[in-house]
Amino acid sequence: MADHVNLEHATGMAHQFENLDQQQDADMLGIWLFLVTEIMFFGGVFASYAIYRWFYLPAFEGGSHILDIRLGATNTIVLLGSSLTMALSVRSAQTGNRRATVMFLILTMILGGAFLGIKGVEYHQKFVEHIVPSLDWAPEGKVLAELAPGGLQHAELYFIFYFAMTGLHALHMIIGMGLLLWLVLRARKGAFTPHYFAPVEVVGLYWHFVDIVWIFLFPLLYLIGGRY
Amino acid sequence: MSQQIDSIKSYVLVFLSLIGLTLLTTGVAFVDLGAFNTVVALAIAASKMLLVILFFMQVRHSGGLVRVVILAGFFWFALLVAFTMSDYGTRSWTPTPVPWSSMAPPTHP
Amino acid sequence: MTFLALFLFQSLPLQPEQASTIAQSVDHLYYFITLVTLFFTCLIFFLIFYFMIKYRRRSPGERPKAIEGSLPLEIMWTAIPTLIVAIIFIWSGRLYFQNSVAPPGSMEIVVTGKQWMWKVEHPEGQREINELHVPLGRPVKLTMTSEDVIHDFYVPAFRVKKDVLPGRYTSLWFEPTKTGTFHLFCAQYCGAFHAGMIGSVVVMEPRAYERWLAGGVHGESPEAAGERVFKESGCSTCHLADGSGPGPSLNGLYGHSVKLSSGQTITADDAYIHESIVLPAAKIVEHYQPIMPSFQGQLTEEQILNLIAYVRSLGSVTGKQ
Amino acid sequence: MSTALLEPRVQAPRNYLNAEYGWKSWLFTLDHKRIALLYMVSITVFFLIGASFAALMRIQLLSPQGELVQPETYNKLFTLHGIVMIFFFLIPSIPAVLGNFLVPLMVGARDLAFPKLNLLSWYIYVVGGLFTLFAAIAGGVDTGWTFYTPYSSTYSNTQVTAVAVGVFITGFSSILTGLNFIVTIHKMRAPGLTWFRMPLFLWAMYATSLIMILGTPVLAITIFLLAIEHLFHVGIFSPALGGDPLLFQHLFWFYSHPAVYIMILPSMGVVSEIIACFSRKRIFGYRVVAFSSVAIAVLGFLVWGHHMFVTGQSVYAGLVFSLLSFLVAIPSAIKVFNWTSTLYKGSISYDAPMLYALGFIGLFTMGGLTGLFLASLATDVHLNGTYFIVAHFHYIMVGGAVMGYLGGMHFWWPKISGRLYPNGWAAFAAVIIFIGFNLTFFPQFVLGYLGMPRRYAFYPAEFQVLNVMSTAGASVLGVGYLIPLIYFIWSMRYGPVAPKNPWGATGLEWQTASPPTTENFAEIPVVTQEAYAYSEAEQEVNLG
Repeated sequence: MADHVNLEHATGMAHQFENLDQQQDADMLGIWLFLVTEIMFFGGVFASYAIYRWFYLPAFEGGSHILDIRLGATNTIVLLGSSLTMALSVRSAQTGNRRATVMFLILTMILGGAFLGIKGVEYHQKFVEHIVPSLDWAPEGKVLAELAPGGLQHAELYFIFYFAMTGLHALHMIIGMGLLLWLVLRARKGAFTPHYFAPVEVVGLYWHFVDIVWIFLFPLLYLIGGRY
Repeated sequence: MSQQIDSIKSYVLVFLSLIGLTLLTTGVAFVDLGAFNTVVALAIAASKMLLVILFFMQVRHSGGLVRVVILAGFFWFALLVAFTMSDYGTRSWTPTPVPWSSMAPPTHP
Repeated sequence: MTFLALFLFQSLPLQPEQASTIAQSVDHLYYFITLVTLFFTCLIFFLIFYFMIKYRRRSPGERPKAIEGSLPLEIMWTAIPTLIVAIIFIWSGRLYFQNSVAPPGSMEIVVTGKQWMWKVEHPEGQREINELHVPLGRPVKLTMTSEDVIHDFYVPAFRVKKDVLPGRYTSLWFEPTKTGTFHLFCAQYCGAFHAGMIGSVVVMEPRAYERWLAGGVHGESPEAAGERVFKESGCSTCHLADGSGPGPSLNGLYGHSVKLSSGQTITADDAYIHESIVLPAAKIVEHYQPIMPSFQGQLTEEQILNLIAYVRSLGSVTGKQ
Repeated sequence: MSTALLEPRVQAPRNYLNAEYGWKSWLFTLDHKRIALLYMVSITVFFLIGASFAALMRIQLLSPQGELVQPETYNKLFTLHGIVMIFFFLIPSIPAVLGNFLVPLMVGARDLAFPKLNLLSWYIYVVGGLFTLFAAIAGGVDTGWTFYTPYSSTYSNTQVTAVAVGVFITGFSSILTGLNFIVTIHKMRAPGLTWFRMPLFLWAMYATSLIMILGTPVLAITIFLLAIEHLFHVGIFSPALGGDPLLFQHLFWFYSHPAVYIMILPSMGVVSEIIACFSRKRIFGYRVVAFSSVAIAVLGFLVWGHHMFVTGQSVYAGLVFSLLSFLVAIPSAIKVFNWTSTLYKGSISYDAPMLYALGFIGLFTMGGLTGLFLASLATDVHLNGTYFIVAHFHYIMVGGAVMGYLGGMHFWWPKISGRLYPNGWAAFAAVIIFIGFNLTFFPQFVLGYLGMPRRYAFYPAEFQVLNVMSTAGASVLGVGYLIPLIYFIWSMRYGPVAPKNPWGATGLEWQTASPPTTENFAEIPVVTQEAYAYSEAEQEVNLG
């Protein structure tokens, strides 16, 4: 039993596995199964959104016209950029280039922070325009004119889903940032070798999944019915 | 797992095509295609997703089991949407109760 | 032992009364499925006991011959259950489909479920609480909605049941075949006195029904009728005279201006009051929450008109705005 | 259950129980066997809590006016009975206790794929449990375990949010357990252990884990949206803002119907193991039974609409869900026929596990067949929301899942604790439970057909006789459940030391010591035989 323990520290292989390949396969299958649970988790709220959008399209179109499409598009590009840097950090961990891994991880965190910053600006905008459901729902002026035709009640429903979906996504981003920080600390200590880089790959897959959720959120929330 | 290591160039290429698709979907939003807007937007989003899954998430190199797991995930999501829509979609097929005397029709189907 | 069983089953009804046209056919389907259940349960119990006795372990070292399985048997006990299940599905599907659509020319009655009571309104304006009088032999169609949570209109004797949802209409129909009083239950959990939300459906001879209908409430002034509806529908619980309740006060409202939460100011006229009853969330008075339930489908146009008459009469009362 | 109790009289060889002592060795263990025992203790606690709620309910229903408690309190009793029994006892019972203990042993591995994740699952389960217990103490919740809106989101002023958080957290415990099992079964099988040489318990755990992975997240998001609606009074599901209460029911039942298969499939796996061992025969039609587990798991996701036949769901959707609900009954029927045919020409012995397994087959058959009444549209209109439904799901849950759990506990107790329990008492308890169970729930079928609605704190007088019979049965059932608890605890101290393979069963878990060492196997075994190799020819090879 003792030799297994220091084997673990040396190569990072846990005692219940026979060899590193088996552990690597297990880790990959494990994270992909977790991502399937995340698909079903986000799936529930996407399905509800789809059904209410099918019921109340005019109100949802009104709500989506209020969102700032420029901020949405830049956010998408920022997040795609963070996906690129994440993929490059996994690649450099694979090739054993410790300095590049750390650099790309930090770059990913910076882009992630930028995304959350832009999101914060958008949320602030909603509070200023008083279109936060139940907390401060009193649309007026140009915003009211935009929302009124579809029915104020149903517009509030749109913003409930806007905050629920982007809020859930932002929460997953924050968790991702925490994981990236943990990775940076371990990478700096040289924990990852070309034979053992599973944690970087696992966090990478999680980060790409969060990016994919946004890839669908952006058109569904921001681009309903077109801006003509 | 993925022994082959893709070149940095391929990653950047994928990134640029993702940016292109994002600009495309934003641009298409300004064109009035009626109901088609949503279909196009979803198609572009799906292709961006495929790019990320196949290249960034290395599913191109990974084994069959991982692919089955991913397909199962999307298939089950489709089950949830399809069967829920089977209720909402067909609710108006049988004659909904004609409202008593001159009441307004119900707020939604 | 049999005497005891007989006594038990004498005093214990095993089946609710069959008092509607569809009760008979639903019960036939019920008997068929019961037979299927009894047959397979007895088959399995008998086989288990028989095998347990016949193949009990004779000696500790006994090693039975390996039996892999048999495809024909597997096919048989997949096909037969599928066949039986298909029969039940077709039989019950057709029955359900027929029962889901009310025959044309049925008597229309509006039922409103409200936390822990049933409010019934006949087309002639006759109103009842937790009671439903219907004539024998005529199909009756209920159009139902709820003022708060989900309830469920369930009459075991008629074998009919339908949830009553807030914000939309659901309907059920039945045609009584026996006079008498039958249980009415709420079969969807709806809060503290869910168990108390019961009543009875009284089926009467057509002539007796006409006499009952004629004896009802009629010949009332619109304001008085409006005031009665105002209390009966629970408006008085929120719209207090001094405005301290969850709803604004209606004294001195009619004809005067009202500031809405959206900043607009409008004058309170018939259209505003009608809309506030049917679609309350559309215009909210300043400093008030949009919690008023919609009365759509629960109040007849005649009653809304009576309510407006009543509110107009409050217009001249100088109370706190 | 402090380990001091386990001081064997003679110095026993090192095993996972006496490897370390002290509470730290239990609360920070990564050993799947110790985590299984942690789960066993916590779900027994929750079972006793849930059962006491049930006892209070049965006493309340003795009289038509129901004098024991106020209606509001009765509503809290049946809600908490439902929540505690389903989320904190039935769903974790076999997967978390027997599954955690046996999957690595049966697969021939030293531990599950992710031991730390396994311990995290137990802590998540306990945190969720504490939230729910806090909610129960701080006023309880009265929405029913189904949390139907708009009552739960707008009209109930009880601890809905606290319970929602509790159930939300506990959901992740079963997600992570499911993930652990799937990865272990896929990636860590011993050499030679092909898919069709695996014991059927592993097939059942694999199918159950599929449901846990694919279904539970939808419950998590539904409860999350409900908590938002309750907290912020927004109208996702309430009609005030145009929300549709039926959407909540669709999302809720998308998980909750597969959840009933999470509860019954593991018991089916246990029964397959027991029937094969005590009739010393390979399960009749091994592959068909294995595939039927997976078929139930997959078809289980397509049938949830039968809970909503009378809620104003569209007639056509009703027809679709009714047909699919009938089809999901077929694999269960196939399993019952295969179990029964395994007894044919076997050499059957009537040890306690076998009695529970045979009890399971009988009661599960009745439970499954009464499901036909509810899958068929016309009869469901009459029976929905009545005591017929209560009887149906108790026949499956209590008659099936709990009998399976007890059978499994009796079958593997020598392996878990290294001790034997008194066989006479165990057989007696099995008979008492069988009789008490039938006396409790069979009258409820008749009550349901007579039209007595469920969740009623008081009821019309004509239903009293059957309710009194049901309460009488409940007291017998209660006693029946206490007996195993007593002699299991007794056996840990005074029970005779168990041999490696007391029942002469096949399976890798029986090749380890009783109780096994922390690393399970000295070296990873190689599997050469088919599963359930009981017959003459295969015996020489088997060490048992």
